[in-house]
Amino acid sequence: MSDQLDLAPATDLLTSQEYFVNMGPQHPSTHGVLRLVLTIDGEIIRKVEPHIGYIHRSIEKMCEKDTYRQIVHLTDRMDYLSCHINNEAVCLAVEQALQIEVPERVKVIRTIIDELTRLASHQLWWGVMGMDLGAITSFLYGFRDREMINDIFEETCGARLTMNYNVPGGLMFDIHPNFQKRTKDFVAHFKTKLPEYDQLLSDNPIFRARTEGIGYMSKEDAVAYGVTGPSGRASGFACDVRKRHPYGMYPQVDFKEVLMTDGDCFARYKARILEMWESLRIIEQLIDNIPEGDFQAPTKQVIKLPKGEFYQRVETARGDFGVYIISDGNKSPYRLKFRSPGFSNLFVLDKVARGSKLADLVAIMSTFDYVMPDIDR
Amino acid sequence: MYDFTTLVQSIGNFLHGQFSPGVATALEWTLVILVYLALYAILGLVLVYVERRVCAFFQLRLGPNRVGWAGTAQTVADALKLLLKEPVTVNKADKLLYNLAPFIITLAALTVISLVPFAKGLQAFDINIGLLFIVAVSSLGVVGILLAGWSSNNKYALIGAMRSGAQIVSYELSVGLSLLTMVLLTGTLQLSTIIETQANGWWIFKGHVPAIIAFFLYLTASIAEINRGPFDLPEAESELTAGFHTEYSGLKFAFFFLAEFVNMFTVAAIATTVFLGGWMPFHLGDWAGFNAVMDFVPPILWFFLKVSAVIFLMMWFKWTFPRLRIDQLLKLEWKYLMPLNLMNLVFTAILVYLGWHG
Amino acid sequence: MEKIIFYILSAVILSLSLMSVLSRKLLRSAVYLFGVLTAIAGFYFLIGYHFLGAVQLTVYAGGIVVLIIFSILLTHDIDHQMPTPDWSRVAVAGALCVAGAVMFVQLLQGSLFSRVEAPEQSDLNTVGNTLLNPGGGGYLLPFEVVSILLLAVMIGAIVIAKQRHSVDDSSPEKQAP
Amino acid sequence: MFRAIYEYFKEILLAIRGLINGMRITGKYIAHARKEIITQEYPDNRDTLQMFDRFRGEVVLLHNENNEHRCTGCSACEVACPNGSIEIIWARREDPETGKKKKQIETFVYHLSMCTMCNLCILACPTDAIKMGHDFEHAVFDRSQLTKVLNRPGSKLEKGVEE
Repeated sequence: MSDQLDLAPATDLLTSQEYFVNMGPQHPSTHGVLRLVLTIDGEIIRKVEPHIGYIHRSIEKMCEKDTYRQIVHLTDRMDYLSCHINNEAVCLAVEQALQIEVPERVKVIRTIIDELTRLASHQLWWGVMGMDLGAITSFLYGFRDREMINDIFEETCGARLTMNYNVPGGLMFDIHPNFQKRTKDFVAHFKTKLPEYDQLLSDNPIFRARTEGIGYMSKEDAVAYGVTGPSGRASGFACDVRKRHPYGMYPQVDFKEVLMTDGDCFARYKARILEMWESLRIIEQLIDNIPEGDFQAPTKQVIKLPKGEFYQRVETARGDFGVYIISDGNKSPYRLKFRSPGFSNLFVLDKVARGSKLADLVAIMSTFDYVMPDIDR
Repeated sequence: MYDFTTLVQSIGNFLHGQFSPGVATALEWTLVILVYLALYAILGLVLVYVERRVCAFFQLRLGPNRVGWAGTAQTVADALKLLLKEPVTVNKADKLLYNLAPFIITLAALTVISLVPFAKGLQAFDINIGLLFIVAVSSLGVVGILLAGWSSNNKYALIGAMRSGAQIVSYELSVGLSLLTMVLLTGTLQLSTIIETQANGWWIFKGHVPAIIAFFLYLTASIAEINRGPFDLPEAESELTAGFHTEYSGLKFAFFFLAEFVNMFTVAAIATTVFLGGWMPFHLGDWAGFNAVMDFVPPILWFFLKVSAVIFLMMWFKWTFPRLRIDQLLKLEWKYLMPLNLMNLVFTAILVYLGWHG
Repeated sequence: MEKIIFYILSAVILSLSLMSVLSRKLLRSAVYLFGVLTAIAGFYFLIGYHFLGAVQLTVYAGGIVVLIIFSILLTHDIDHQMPTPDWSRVAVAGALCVAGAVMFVQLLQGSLFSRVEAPEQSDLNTVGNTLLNPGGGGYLLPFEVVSILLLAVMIGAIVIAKQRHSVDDSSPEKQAP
Repeated sequence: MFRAIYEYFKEILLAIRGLINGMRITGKYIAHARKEIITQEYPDNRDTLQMFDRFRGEVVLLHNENNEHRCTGCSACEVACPNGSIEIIWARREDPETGKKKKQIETFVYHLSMCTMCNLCILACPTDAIKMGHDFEHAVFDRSQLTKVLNRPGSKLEKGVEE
């Protein structure tokens, strides 16, 4: 940690050839309104200081005045690419507090949509990753496949991005009759397209040169900074909440926790690609076996949590997402804290990016897959 | 075979008949300048449209398809928009250099197309060192880029300019060497003569393996020299927003934009001239009937067909590959392109010495 | 016609070289120099020495000036304007210049210029044959000497660059996992 | 020595193979460009554009052909809304038929600018008076136009809703 506190006097900077560059808040590759103050020597990055807060909307504070039903839709607006998983975190926390046992059907549907969300998020990430490295075509290919998932979401949940499909105790509506067919179609389609992803980018020598050995993060760093999700697992940090603290249908389905040891950009890239295969496997196992039953457990109209503290973790597309609720027995939480994966993943950037080139920073940021609203909340 | 020499000469004779020699020469020059300026603008507009359309099809999109027939007037509309835009100048920018930079780039691009032989006799400036002159003039554009980057008073622009400087200075070598390989085969630097030597077959066919290698080396190096993807580091949008022309707007930006696309045309045109037989039609051995049909297609069409093919190849490269990093770019040049080029050159020299060429 | 171009080019060269010397901004000087060298290339084209013109453009305008500009961009404080020199210095320099000019004009008037009607076309074959001719009138020896010199310079540059690299590069490379 | 040279050329050839691999993908798509195009020509296909049933575009108050709605003014949606985008102004007015004073809505104000389309109001409505409309073209020139009154002028409560 000592090298984080860079207390070098300002004169030191003036004598060497270092200069500052403000990357952001408006910049094509900061994926939102992130501002990075870079100290650069030529093109070599000496220091990265992330400045956040440009889209802070005080969601946690807003939660304190909302009822538990209303809180759910706010989490859509955090990590909008894994909104369903975020929703589920709040719902699971409430269900855990109220000790509601949700029907099996709800669990299965939630898990399927979780994995679809993860796929959609990774598809968008894949497209954007290519675009950040200059292969703009991959962006459109990623979006083409994501569009199918979005159609599934729109038909079943009523929205493409901010779905708000979960409610405490179950789901908002039952799945649409077309849901299973569409999902199966998508899985079949995407199984043919995912190898193309590899063919277009992973096999490309330029892409390999841009990612292999770039932005190395050790397992120790990943643990120390709390880097979770595919980024952490690419460094060998076994942190998959679906395996460590299972929820939903995950204990029952067979899937592998993707673990890599390289810890460089390519490992993070590959981890996500492999995770997409795993997600497809999970969906395939569940989609034919959606049990009949209710789509909601009976809940009171006004939900009041018992006094106490409740914590629920889920695995979003970016990593370990936690909801921590302190309840004083009222219909809104006394305090609510979100542990968002993007926040920890962002602040390891300085450690990882030092000494690499300016162009590498873009690749590194891309492989950490930042979603700014998740970080700012 | 169509020949434009007589047409061009008759225009010249007509002018000289009507006016005194000095005025006639001046008129001739003005005519040539106007034609080339128009060509420059039209080439730019057409290429921008083609690029957008082709890139859209690569990306499963439609591309511009509203303004005019199938969107053909889209670039005209865009050009008008750029003309009407307010020319924003950065505070503390070095005004003189800031305004000079687009002109240097345009001048370099414009000078190079004056050497391109579009068809027999349709060439403005046919000097005996044509290829050398092209290499010389195309190296001037970098000054414009460097000045633009520096005078914008913007760090991104400066980084872009620095990248561009390193890139162009090193890739010039490969461009020159790969063209030199072909000069060994053709035995001349004059563009019109180079085409004449290909009357019995294009160099890429009759030049054996070295010509093919040289073709791809030339294509790679020259794409890098004109800052086009995947070598578009000076304007890498994901890193440097827009690189050296970050601070340019309106007409001045349009100059950079046009020059970029016209450079693309020039590269394709030179590749066509040197490797693909220029305006020579495609002949297949002794098939007289087939050859006659090929001869029927006007040479200027042949030229533009070949150029479009090369441009399409360049677009295919750009819309498939990720961008390189600056050190990888230089490594590519010094570790791969240069040694390969030198090997190829020696190989070709042996070939020529043994008399196995053409 | 050629006369007009000649005078235009001369005026451009004269004024730009003056501006290049007198400008107090470093980069502008380099740009004016670029103009001067390009205009000189124009002269060569005017008298039909195409090869020389192209070489002038590649080597001087496209090569050396680009390198100069490039290295100026690498230096610190390029915004920095050079200080205005003292009047005494300006006076001395001016006097020296005038003296030099007078001497130059004197010499010019004293020398006998033979007028060439039509300059012979410098064909590339002639250039090549002359340059690489080992026999009489050829320049093979100087050519080779120059190449050895350039090789030595290149090796020296690489050695210097390498040394600095090993000392300066403290950037953390990929550590072993 | 020879090994290094072999490696050098192998590297080049492998790189070229990787590049061609990528170009085969894009080449495949441009060859079938007409079939594979995924974008829609949006304003042109407005007539044929069919939104999914559950698509949430805006809140609408349903009216039948007699200009009657089913909103009793119970304000359940107003309470359920997390953003305060629904305001119901109601009054007790005399029913012309029975002569009894009854709660009736005067205006059902809907602030589209604040709405996050979370669907909670629709879930909360006991009489199914409101639902999510499919209109998604919400752009207007003035922010005030985003505040809408959902009940039509002169509309009244449908009979039999309150029982």
